[in-house]
Amino acid sequence: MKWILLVAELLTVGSALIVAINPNILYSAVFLLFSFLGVAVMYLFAGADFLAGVQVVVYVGGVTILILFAIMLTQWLYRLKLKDIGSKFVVPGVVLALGLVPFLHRGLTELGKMVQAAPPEKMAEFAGSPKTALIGKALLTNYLLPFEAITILLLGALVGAVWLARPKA
Amino acid sequence: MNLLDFSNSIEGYLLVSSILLTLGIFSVLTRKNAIGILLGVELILNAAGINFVAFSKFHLAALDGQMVTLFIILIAAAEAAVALAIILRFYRLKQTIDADEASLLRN
Amino acid sequence: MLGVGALLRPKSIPTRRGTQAYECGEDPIGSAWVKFNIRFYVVAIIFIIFDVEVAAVLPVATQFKEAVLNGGAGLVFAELFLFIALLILGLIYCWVRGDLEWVKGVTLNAPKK
Amino acid sequence: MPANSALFAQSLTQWTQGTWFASVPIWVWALVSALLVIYMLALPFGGIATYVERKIAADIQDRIGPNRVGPLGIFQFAADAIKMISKEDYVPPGGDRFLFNIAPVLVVVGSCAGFVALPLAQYLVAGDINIGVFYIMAITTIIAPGILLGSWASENKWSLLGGLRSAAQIVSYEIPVALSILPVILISGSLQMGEIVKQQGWQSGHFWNVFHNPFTLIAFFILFVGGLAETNRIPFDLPEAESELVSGFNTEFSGMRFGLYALGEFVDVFVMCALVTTLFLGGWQLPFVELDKFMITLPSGLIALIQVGFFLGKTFVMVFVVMWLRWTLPRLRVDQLMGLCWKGMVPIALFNILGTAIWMWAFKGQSMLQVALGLFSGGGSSH
Repeated sequence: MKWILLVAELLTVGSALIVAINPNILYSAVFLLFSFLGVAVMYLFAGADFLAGVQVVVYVGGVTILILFAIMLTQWLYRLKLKDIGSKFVVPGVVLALGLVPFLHRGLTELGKMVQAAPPEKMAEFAGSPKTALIGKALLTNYLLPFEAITILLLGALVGAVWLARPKA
Repeated sequence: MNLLDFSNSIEGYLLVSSILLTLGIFSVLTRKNAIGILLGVELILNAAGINFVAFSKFHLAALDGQMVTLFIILIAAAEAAVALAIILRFYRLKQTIDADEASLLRN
Repeated sequence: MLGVGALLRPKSIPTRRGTQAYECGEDPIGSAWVKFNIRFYVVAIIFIIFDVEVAAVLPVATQFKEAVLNGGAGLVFAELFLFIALLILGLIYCWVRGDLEWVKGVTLNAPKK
Repeated sequence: MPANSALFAQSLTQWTQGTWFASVPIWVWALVSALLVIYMLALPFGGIATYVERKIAADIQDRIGPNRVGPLGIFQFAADAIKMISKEDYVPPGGDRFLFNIAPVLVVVGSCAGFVALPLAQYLVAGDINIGVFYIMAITTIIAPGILLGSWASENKWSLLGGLRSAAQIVSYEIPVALSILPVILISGSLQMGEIVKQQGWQSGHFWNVFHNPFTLIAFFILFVGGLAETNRIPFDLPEAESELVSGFNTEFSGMRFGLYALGEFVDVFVMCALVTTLFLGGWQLPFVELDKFMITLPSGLIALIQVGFFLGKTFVMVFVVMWLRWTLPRLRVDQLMGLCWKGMVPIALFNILGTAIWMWAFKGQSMLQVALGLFSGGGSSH
């Protein structure tokens, strides 16, 4: 089963690479979809079954559709006007991205040492247990306030986004 | 088998997430297209989510990381909706979504 | 995971392509780029917010039965009620402002200049 | 239930120990079983559904329908399949080849993957995932990007317009569908399909969820109509409205690619009907019979067979209704479509959730039947 995780990780990284460097914005959006799917599988393997579902529902079913609509609304049909790579920040972008690598490598190795790994049996138990009910309980106790705040924020986002996108009468 | 074990440990998750973060930042900086910048932001948010989920399992073996990721995903959706609405508004105004053209405030 | 394997087979069989490209007879594509209705996008926004709210409330909903049987249903009910109230508020806003009317669509950006 | 399936798996591994089965890694089995699910269930269903649909159409229109290939034309679907496979694989020259290839795959994957979580019988589920309902809701959302990309890639105005309409429609109707699944989750307190079906048994006094309370009855109809719209079936088939858009998003698709779209649609219809059956019509539960009593006397294989029979029977009744509607109802207009969804079904579905929650709270989670029986037996002595 570990193979599937490895494949998902490769899918995530490879698709993200294409998202970053492909000049065609539509292809970027499509590969972003695959990247999301790979991340969902990774969540599954980390014992986050409900989150994997949320990831697919929200990102694949929602955000991707939204992005595709926006691309199709703003591009000339079949002629993607913007050959996309190459803003003013190309050089800083490349430099910053390359410069991040050693830091990230350092952080990675250090963090790997710093993590006080949970005891394996506890980890296995955690990974195997269904999370939906637990998340529900948490949303009703410790995380009640953030949850309500976010639902209200979503309402605000709805009103704002619809107001912004509405065609002028 | 070594690679497989690696991929199932926290280092695998951290590696993937850091690569996503790097690619996301790269994408944000190099894209001219405003939607392309949004794609980069989504990558960065996913990187953060992977980190939280990974630490939730490997470090604490508790739920808190997953809760944070849940909130990240929820907010990311709202962010995408609003950002794309702004992009469409901008497009209606300027007939382009080239982010470098978004300099109305500069003058 | 499932489908890729399934797809390899039906597709590997019909690789026998016609010798020449099919003539593009019926629908000549002009340069007429369609600017379609921005209402598609407004609907997508309303959809994603509703979708996200439903996804967020699912785990709470699973707790309701247990709460009814073991006490403490008030809190869960309040949370569900707030969820429904917020969705209805959003829906009413869009309804009143006419975002749900499909017909009077204005095409985005007829090029004026 | 998990204990039981674990037991089953254990006995399976014991049985295979020492044979060559044991040396094959588990993911090969996973792949094989996945392919088996697709080839043994999805493909024949898609094929036979086209035949049945044509026959029903012919009956309703007082025609004969396919009658040449085999007795009663029953091998028509095989002939269709051979025709599709051997057809020219046409990609519009101005279109986008990569997206053109990948779009039908997304559609088929999205609809076939839903099969995995459907409980055919009590112990016959490909994967009784503990987020079952949510999984089906999630995985079927891949269909909309598939349709949208396919319509874009085929470089055809009508395709694009059809694809956009289709995506907007699928996306809109996902909301009433999701909202009318919520009452069931309130009642059963679980997302697991097997658990939801199990609670609808006669012996637990619940009966089917449709009859749990008045609101679930409404939710059932909303789910069915929403499913109809989500699968682009007839009263809601605007994306493929021939008179307006040639053939909609799949205009440029020919041969097996078109076949994949058609297959995806039929499989999606099946998954939707199976979902309705599972959530509201009791899945594999027999009406008015406590199957557990027979468990001792009947061999378990026979029990499973009966359960599968009932599940498929209920599902096919739903599928038949879907096909029947096709020749009965006229097509909606696009503004009516959106109006029906957002101004009709969504408010009603929200109201349903509230109603179900109040019912649950007021009657301690009992169904109508239990409440009535409680009244009948006098004075609420039991509760």
